[in-house]
Amino acid sequence: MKPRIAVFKFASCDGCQLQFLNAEDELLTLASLVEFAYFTEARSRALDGPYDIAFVEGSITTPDDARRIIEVRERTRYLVTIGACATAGGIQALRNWSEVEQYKRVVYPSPEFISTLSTSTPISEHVKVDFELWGCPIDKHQLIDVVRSLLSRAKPALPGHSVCMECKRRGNVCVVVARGEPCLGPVTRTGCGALCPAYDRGCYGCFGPADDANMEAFTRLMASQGITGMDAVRRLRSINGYVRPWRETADAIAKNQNQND
Amino acid sequence: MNEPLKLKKAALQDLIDLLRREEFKVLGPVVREGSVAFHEVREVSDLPIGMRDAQEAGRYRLTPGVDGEIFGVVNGAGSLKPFFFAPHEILLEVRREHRGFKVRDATPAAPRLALIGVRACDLAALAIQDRIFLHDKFRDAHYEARRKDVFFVAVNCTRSAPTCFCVSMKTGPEAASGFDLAMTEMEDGFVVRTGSAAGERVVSKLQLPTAASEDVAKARARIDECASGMQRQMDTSDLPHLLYDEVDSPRWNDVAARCLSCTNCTMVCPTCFCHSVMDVQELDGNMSRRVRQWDSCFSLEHAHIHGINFRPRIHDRYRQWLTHKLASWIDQFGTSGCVGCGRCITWCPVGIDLTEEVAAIRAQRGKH
Amino acid sequence: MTPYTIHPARITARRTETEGIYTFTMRLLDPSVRAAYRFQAGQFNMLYAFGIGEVAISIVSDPSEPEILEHTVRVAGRVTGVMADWKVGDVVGVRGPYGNGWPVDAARGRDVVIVTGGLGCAPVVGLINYIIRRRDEYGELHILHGVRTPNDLLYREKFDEWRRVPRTRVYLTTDQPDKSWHYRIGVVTELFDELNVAPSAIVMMCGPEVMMRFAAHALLQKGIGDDSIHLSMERRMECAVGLCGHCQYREHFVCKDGPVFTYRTVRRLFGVSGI
Amino acid sequence: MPSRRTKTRTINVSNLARVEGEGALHIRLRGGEISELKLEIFEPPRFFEAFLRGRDSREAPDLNARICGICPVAYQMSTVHAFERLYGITIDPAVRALRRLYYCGEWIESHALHIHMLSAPDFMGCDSVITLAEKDRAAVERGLRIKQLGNAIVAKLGGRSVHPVGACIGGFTRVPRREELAELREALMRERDDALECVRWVARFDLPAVERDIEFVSLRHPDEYPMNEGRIVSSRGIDAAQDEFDAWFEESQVPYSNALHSKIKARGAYFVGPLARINLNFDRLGTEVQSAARQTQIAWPSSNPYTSIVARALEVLYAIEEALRIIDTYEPPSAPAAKFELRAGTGCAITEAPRGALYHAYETDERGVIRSARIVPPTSQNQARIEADLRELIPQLIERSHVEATRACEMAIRNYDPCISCSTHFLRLEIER
Ligand SMILES: Cc1cc2nc3c(=O)[nH]c(=O)nc-3n(C[C@H](O)[C@H](O)[C@H](O)COP(=O)(O)OP(=O)(O)OC[C@H]3O[C@@H](n4cnc5c(N)ncnc54)[C@H](O)[C@@H]3O)c2cc1C
Ligand code: SF4
Ligand code: SF4
Ligand code: SF4
Repeated sequence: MKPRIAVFKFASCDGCQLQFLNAEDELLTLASLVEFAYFTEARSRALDGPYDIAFVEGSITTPDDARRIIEVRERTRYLVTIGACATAGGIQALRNWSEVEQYKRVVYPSPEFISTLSTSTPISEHVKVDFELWGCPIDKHQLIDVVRSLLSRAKPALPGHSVCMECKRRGNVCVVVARGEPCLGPVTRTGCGALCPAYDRGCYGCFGPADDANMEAFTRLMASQGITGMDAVRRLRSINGYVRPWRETADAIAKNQNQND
Repeated sequence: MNEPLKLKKAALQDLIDLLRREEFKVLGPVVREGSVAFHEVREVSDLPIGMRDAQEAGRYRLTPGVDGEIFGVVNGAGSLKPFFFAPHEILLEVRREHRGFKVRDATPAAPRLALIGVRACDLAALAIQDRIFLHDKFRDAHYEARRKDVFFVAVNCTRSAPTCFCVSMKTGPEAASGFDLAMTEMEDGFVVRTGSAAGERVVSKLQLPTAASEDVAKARARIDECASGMQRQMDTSDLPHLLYDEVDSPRWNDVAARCLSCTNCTMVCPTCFCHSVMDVQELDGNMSRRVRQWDSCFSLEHAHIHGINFRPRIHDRYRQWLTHKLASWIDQFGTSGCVGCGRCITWCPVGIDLTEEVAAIRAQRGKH
Repeated sequence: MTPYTIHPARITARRTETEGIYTFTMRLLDPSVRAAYRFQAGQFNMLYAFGIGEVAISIVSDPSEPEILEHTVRVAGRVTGVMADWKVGDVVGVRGPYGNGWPVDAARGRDVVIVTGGLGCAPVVGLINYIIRRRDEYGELHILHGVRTPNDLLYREKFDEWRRVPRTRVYLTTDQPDKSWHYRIGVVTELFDELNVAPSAIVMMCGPEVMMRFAAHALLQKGIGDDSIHLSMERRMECAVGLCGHCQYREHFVCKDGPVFTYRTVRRLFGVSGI
Repeated sequence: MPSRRTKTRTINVSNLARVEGEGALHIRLRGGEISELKLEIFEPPRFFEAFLRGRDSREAPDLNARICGICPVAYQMSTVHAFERLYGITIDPAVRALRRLYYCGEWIESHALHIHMLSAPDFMGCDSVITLAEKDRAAVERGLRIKQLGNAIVAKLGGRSVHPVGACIGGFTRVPRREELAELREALMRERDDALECVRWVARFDLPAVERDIEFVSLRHPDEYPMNEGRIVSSRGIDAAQDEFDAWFEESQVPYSNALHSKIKARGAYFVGPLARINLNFDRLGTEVQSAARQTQIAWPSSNPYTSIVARALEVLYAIEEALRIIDTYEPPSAPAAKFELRAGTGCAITEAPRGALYHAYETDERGVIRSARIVPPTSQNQARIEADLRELIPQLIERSHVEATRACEMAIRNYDPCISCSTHFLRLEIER
């Protein structure tokens, strides 16, 4: 029997699950190898499980979703988070530093009808996650590699070093050194193919923190480029801002800033 | 033979044309993204004429230079390394067949390269990579295929960047070997020497005149001046022992606090050779490629084995890098792993400078 | 042909040693590659699982019959995890042999001490078998093995079998005994109290570096020279031909200068963390 | 509560499939009357308009892209144009052309996705593109090729197709060399034929023949088919500048739900998207596309919402032709992006997202930090219209089986290609009283 794959969505933009459909060259092959048992963006029929692999997109922001992810976990053999929302809480985790009630008032005239949690949290804060795919959005090739590995009954190989290595392999010139651009590359996880420097700009961290990022040294590098205080906080508190060690570094800078004010 | 010749500036185009006619792909320093790297050159005007580079630890800028000077930019982020040791390449293709599989070597498409504007340190670095990939127990067929039949036009340095220290490493500023032609730039042209039969053939086709003795003397003086004026130095005396003995130097912690472990220094270094080997399958599971790509001892995965990481701290990884470069490389390959090009200094985003680190380790030797 | 070229081999037998440890016998498919293939005790091959990757695995079969390749694999991670599914008849990849092997020639006529620790150290299995098959050519054989818990003792029957071989002694110990344990208790170095060997003995070790460091100390105390103590080192390996750089141990490449080193060679490095 | 006297029926579509984002539809009928209509949006709010406050305006193009993974270019384009007005930036004509190209890429990608993967299975009686491929592999492969081209165009300018990184206020971070753009030419030529074939294919679908009384709204530009610029026009006479959006449109709460619906003041529901654009800009399509449109046997302007799928296919063809034109006349700009000074001010912009007009409005302080942000996505504008369509459709479904009724409702919703992820504004609809 073909392995049964499910794709679930929580709070997200759909961009990560879209990468399945963006794999134009592989899509029909994929469909011949697996059964999409649940993938509402692509298929009307929805089966209840159990699933061999569940790809989970999106973060947990409502009480319902906090319950739903537990059900998903129970019906799933391998649970793989796809993207910054599911893996790190996503851009919507910016609410975690604010009053969500105030956020509701900003957006909705009748905030009392909004049912939402005060935080946006990654899936791993709710259930056990087997593999994490970083990125906002995830990289299509990494996604295909993970599917292929799991079909071959092998653990996926997901590197955790910084963007810089891929950047130089690609023949980019370092934007920090040659142009003084701020760049999160040295502390950001590889996976995107070093896109931003190839497009003449600094990395803004959409693949989350690299393993063993030296945040103290990086904070000093930012400061040497004139990025201090809330400017530095904003750089770290973005798409993957809720994940350590970026969260801790930004919180520490923010705290310092408040004390100085 | 080997008498210095003169190539007028205007005739540099003839050299390029001749090489192109002989079916070389001619590469030279070309401005890209705020730096120079070796790219295809068809016209002399593709070269960074009238430009110079301003380099310091952690900073690189191209600046207006001297009018008409063709090789005013000393070097950029791109070394020769990617042309022979590719950043990313397919080594094998393995295809499923019946109950087994069939393996095919993927031979690289290697264009015939002519490289102009190559510096002494670049050639020295290439000789080191040759030592690693060609003269060891195992020869690397892909490197070998790319390395064959390359034509090198070296340029002797008459100006150094503040990050250069080739004099300390005895690799420059004058190209000693490994070139077909070596040129020294003057206001009106180049003093040219040949370094190989292929170089001889080329100059005879160009019918270059003999250089005037004043020109030859002036060229010599320029190179000497460059050497004596070099701003950076590294004391290499007793080098393997210094680093071997100072395995516990407090400086390792000091530099580890500054180092981002980003791998930039190893990526731009013209001699670093570490690479990872991966097998990447197509989705249908019938075909797999063995891929190799540049790796670095600064990545956490580099020293990871199942259940243990031998170099978990940045302290360990920086020490590995510096010790390998300057010390254990000598035991392994009979030569230092550093040619003094200064790239790792310039292109380190936080400006860590190995000459300074070595000096500090030396200064604290045995005192802790 | 690049040094990375893989040679297909067919699995002819599979044996489960214990949960998670399997021994595969295999035969190279290409007759000319097979005919040219020679190895020494202690050398290793890079074994390839289609599409997944390659890992270093010691050859445990007998060098005098180079057409038969036997490998004992312990399931650890991505690649070895897939190897657990290998069946008789499957075609897998082999390249090698690599590394320097055990000093079986230098050991001839001498007492041999074999020290291992941790989870079943496959490389020494081949070595012990090698000596036992040529029992007359060697002196006393002492096999010392330390495990953390009795469950980690993976080849209980093998040790019992070796115990019965003439002029062979087996010493077992554990840190955390249970009721089933009727050997010694304590770390492996404590076994050296019992060990009675001539200073001319040759030692071969394989296991965690801390264990080997303490063992080497104890053996030096017994007057064994630091160049008579041989240790098998482990470092990450991706090419096995000294090019990829991962297996560096300061100036050594474990793949081509090792994996077996004398204690004299690595003495200064042993015990420095982060090398 | 079901009544004993009258026949009660409920139609529950617990998961709206093949729309972007997650939603459900709940309808209760009593007799022939709708007693309940609940378009439930699971999509939890993500509060973009709230967290944008306090961010640097230069971050906004990257942050806003994350509103929607299917049309990030649209969010970037409305963002940059709004801030360019705010900062008084003039855009180099070459950059302007590249932005059109960028949008062409997204239209091609998004429309191809919708036509082949979301919508066509309905008409072919399949549950997904995967089963559709078993029936008509050639059509699916053609769709994938077209889609791939769209992605390639976006990636050429922005590095990747989802959340591309190249767009910034003032232009692009990097612009392609001529020869880099020319690399797209071959694929564009090939896909032009595919797009034409696709138009013929969808025109043969058995589209329900309905006529609806609809007010269509889109941008209109003096001499181009609208994308990034133009005035707001409607089929009932609106002709307004972009900054008059608030004078004509309002977001309100409808009595039976808590959702914000955008409506034309004093008139109500309206329709944005490809069908609105074609209806209002047929004369700007160029002769090739016009003739393809005429061959479909549909009378343009069309008041049948089901012809949206044909409008989409025609826009794919248009975007391919437009992309070819831009590539062939491209000269790189002198700088990838215009320089500008940050300042305090307000600015708004509407651009034509694949799904229709997308309105953004911002206010900044003197350091260029965002003080307020307002985003009105096309789906939110179409929502009242979707519900109006459902109200007209449902009485005809009473005698149909559940499966058929569900399918009919989903098809009606899919006409609008709703992108529920763009839920800057969506609420859960609750109808129980
Ligand atoms: C000389 C030598 C001989 C060996 N002999 C045997 C043997 O006979 N039987 C046996 O079971 N194991 C042996 N090993 C260990 C074996 O190579 C590892 O268990 C194996 O590489 C783990 O790979 P993995 O992909 O399953 O693990 P993962 O943890 O997923 O490792 C990923 C990658 O890291 C590298 N790696 C991880 N662990 C090691 C390691 N210990 N040594 C080298 N590279 C590693 C490999 O490239 C591997 O593919 C030997 C190792 C060496 C160096
Ligand atoms: S170590 Fe630094 S200075 Fe030495 S060769 Fe490498 S990059 Fe150049
Ligand atoms: S070990 Fe480090 S310093 Fe040595 S070659 Fe490899 S990357 Fe370079
Ligand atoms: S020395 Fe500099 S370039 Fe090298 S890893 Fe450390 S921070 Fe990066």
